[in-house]
Amino acid sequence: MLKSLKAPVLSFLGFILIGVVLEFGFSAFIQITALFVLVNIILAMSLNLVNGTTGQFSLGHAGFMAVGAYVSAYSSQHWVPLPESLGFLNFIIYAVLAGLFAAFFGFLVGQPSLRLKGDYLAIVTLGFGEIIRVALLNMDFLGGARGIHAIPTLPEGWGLSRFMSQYLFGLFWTVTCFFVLWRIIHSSHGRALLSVREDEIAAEAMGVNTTSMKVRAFVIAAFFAGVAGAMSAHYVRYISPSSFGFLKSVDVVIMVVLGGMGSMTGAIFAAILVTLLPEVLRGLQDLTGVDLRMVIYSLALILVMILRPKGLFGEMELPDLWRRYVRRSS
Amino acid sequence: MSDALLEVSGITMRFGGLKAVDNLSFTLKKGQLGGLIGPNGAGKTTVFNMLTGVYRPTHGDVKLGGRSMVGLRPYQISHHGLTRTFQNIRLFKNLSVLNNVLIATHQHARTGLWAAVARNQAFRKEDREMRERALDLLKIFKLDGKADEQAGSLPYGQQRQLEIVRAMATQPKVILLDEPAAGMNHSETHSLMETIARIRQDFQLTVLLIEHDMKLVMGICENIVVLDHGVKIEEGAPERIRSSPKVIEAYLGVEEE
Amino acid sequence: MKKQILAALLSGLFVVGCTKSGDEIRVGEFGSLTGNEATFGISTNKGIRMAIDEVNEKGGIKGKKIKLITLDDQGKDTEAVQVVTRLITQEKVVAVLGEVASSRTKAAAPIAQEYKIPLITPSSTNPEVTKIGDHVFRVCFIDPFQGYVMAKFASENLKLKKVAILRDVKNDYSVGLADVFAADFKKMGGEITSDISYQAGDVDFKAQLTQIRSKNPDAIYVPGYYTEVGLIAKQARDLGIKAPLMGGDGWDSSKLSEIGKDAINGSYFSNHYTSESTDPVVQDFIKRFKDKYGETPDGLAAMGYDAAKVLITAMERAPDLNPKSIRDEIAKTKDFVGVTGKITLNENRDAVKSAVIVQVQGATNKYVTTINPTP
Amino acid sequence: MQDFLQHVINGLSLGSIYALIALGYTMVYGILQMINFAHSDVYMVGAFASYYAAKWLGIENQPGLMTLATLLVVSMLVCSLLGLTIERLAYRPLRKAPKLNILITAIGVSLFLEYTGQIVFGADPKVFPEVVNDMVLADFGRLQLKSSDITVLIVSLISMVALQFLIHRTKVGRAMRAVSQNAAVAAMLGVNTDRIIAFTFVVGSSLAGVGSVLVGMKYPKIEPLMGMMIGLKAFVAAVLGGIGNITGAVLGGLIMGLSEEMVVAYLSSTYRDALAFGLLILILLFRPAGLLGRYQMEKV
Repeated sequence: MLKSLKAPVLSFLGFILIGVVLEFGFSAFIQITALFVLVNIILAMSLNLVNGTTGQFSLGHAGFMAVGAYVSAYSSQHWVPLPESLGFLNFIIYAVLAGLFAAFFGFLVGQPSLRLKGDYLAIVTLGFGEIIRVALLNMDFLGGARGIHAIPTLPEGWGLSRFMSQYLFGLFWTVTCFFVLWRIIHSSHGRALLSVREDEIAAEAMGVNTTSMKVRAFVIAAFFAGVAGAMSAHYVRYISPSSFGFLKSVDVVIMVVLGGMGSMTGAIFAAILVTLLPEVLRGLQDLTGVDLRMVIYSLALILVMILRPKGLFGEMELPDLWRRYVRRSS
Repeated sequence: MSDALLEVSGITMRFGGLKAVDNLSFTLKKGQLGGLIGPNGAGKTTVFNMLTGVYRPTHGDVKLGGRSMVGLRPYQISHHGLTRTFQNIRLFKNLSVLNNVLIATHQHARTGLWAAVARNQAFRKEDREMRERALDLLKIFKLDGKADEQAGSLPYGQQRQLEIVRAMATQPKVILLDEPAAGMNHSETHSLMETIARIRQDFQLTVLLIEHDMKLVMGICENIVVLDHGVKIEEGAPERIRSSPKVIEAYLGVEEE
Repeated sequence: MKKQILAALLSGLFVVGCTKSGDEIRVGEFGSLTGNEATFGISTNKGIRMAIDEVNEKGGIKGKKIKLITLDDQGKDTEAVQVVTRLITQEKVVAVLGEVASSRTKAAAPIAQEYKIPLITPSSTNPEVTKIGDHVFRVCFIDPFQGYVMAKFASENLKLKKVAILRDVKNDYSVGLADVFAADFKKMGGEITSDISYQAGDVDFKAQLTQIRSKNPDAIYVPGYYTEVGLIAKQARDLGIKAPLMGGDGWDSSKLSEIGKDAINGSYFSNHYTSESTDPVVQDFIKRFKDKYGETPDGLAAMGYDAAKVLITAMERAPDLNPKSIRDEIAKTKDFVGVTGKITLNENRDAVKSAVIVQVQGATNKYVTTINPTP
Repeated sequence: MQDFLQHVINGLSLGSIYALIALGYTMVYGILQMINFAHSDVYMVGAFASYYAAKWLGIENQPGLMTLATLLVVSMLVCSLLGLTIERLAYRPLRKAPKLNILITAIGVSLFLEYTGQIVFGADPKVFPEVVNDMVLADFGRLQLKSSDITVLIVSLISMVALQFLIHRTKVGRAMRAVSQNAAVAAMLGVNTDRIIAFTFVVGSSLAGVGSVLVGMKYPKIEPLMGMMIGLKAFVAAVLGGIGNITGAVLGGLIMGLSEEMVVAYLSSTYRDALAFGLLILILLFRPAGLLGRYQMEKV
């Protein structure tokens, strides 16, 4: 058991360096953006499991994120399981709770995916996302349209500043999500998911229970989307139904498609790019005085789809790219 | 009846008004090599689809080893040991040859999702075994050299063979081959006949074959069922089929009086 | 490890530094200069800029000129959070002015509170805004008072018995006002015939209005923003509803009569100020505003001006210009003579002020009466 | 009872606008099997085109049939041009690309139009000119029959009848139907598929142009993001009726308009958007091809 924990722990420690660099080198505005990068990486990796690996096109990922965000926000305001000193672990519990709730909704949304394909499934998942948003809009105990304010954030403690504890919390989940998904995809279960994408009828004939595979993909992806929702709730400390609308789902789909369908490292790279692009362009906004961010973002999207339909990484992961492009040239 | 492995009794498939298959019955004994022939559009592939659960027969029953398969999902039927190849090849084109076979062995994987995430002993052992078994199967058709190539990039003949290997990887009792020799030249068909004989013997497999190549069918099938417009018009050993007037008429049509 | 390469790329991208010059006082402002409620942000900005330009012309404060940094939150809550974080942590402002809409102020105020930077909202009337922390102030009245004002006007001045409510569920401001109005109007013996909701951004209200019409109320209280109220008025008249509409300071925009046309005529709304007041301070402000911008100031411009003036006078009184002492001075604001009336900040940092009731007559809003806060 | 009739009128009028826009979605999907997400923003541009045209021609407050006709023509022209350009630049290069890439491109075009619109037209709401002098045609007690509602119904009816005539009675219509059945075979039989596809975009976009003038008339507040929600609902209506099926789109649109009106009237207005999608999910679960669509069994 221990041998298998080596890689995740090592990469977790490795990335703490980035946190330290951010802590001392940069302003809070850049730190918040870095936290959002972690949130989007988890969203992109988890959606990649559904859209990329299993070939089921979901346009409702923000719905699961919303469920996670609300569950974590509400529970953190009303229930403190562990004493103050272990405050950090409280948030892990809230995030797991958020993930489980979102996973349940993933199970629900998974059902229609058994009968519908392609565009129809995309529209139904979009519908689910919107229904979750409107349901939240009508729940007054969750603040209705006005959302929840002053959501508690990660406590300082053990010599860590607020940002560091937020960063570690996010990093913990990013590394966990990465290794869980990476190992599932590179196992027999992962191959079964790929077979559903390739040819459902052949997969079923070869003994793959395609329905349970699809539902499983939705449930796992929804769990991590819920966790990402919980993270963003505690980072922004204010959530409202409108921040989890249809456009948020589109953002995540764009990360998956831009990165390359089925490529996890592609999704990570695209998630970083898509999160940073608007912030980098914000500088441009001061020059031109006009907010060109979204115009450039949507134009870039169209051009990538036409020039590089396979996405930046295609179906390959970073190591394959490394072998193919870097080694050959050296 | 007792040693009949596959019993098909009175299965009918109705699409709206059209009866694609009408009240078909036949049996297949353990280890036997059966043939299912008939002119184009006779309903042969529809029969295969009914046996494997893709279509649910409008009525009639299909028993495998005494258990009824009607109403079960294709993957459940595959777990019971009945597998197939497809008339137009349905390989997982973008995946590697090895992965195509490994997917078929997934149903026998014991280790669960958590084992995969934890990468524990049991998971690594089973993963190794699955790969070895898959490579052994590939060796039969000498495809093990191309294990890492994309299935879609193989030449046509080898893609056909890979589909058979993939079907065998589900550790079936009965294997349904849907026109395996389609598009093959003479020597390829000959080596296919040898391979089918060998896998029947090595793996005690029962085989049901849809084929247009009469030389192949008459050569290796022990019992042949002839379908025409969804109705069984003849059944029996190859000699009986070769001489039966009804079969000739169905294939060659009746001379103008 | 591949993950490390990516993360290194992430931090490498960030070589952003900003220069800090010592000889100016950096004041931040955030508002919706684009998006649905763009006119709110633009009017408030004009009021604030005027106040700051005037003080800079007179040599600024303690020999330093004020540099106003205005960022647009596009009318989105999450954007407001990002923008205020940038103002405080990157632009290093000593005080923040803003936001008209209560929901966006509530989203951004915790950040100002956390970094101990004083924030003055010119016109967020939702009571919870100032509860966020001791660094959050407002120079306008709060919804409990504004709701009470319209309830009092409806029952005592207009002698109405049956009023329907049509509230915008998407905004704290509207929900807050509607609740208070319903409670106060019932206390004054009135009856709420129906309480139906819509969402900011909707365009079709015929279904709700048809339901309201079935109870034929004497008036309809619509405490929403001008963007929807114009359409609601038009569709109400389409359905033959003659009853006048009533609302709050969210109506205060030239676009209201543009969209509503004559359907909105005769309707009343409560506001911070009216350009017809004969008070010389108000008339002088209007003249200077017209000279500078060529248009008469609306309530939000006046509130923006007053908010900036309260900040400026506090900075003049403060011993030094760091946020802590500015905050303490703002808290001591007492009987400040503003364009929108005398401003005194009570212990929960709200302003205790009177409100005016105006009636829409085409493009102008006729002054009807003033309602003072109960002592 | 009069209230119920009033709701029916409101619902039909709202529904016919959904139908007009849904027709655009259904025609493009029928021909290219793609969801043209940008369709709702073509509709938005149509509204702004009429707004600026009215200002420029100085017919801003001269309501009447002439104004209605001019604005309709202007809007249809601008929308058709825009539809053509989008098809030519964004969709044609992707003719062979996987479905998902086309969908993302369509979303990209939609976002591009929305955000450029915010910069070019300005984000604050604008007031649509008066198109038809809005007087009460008939007045049964509380039941108000407004000229604007009637105009919407009449204009939509004319457009749908014209479309039906075009599709089923003309050579171009036959070619369009052929291409939607099987583009490859149609091409072999001498149909210039690219031109027919472009023509479909023209027809679809001009219907959206009609829709935008009607909406501008009924709800005179226009802003760059106005297409988003109405676009989603019109698409749901198209899927409801059976995507690709012309009459289905009209039926879906009317059902959507009526049910939305009834829900807001008798349930609560905040469930308005959820209804649209709830209806869609129910329909798709029980009739995966929509009400009038035909369900193609996947051949094994």
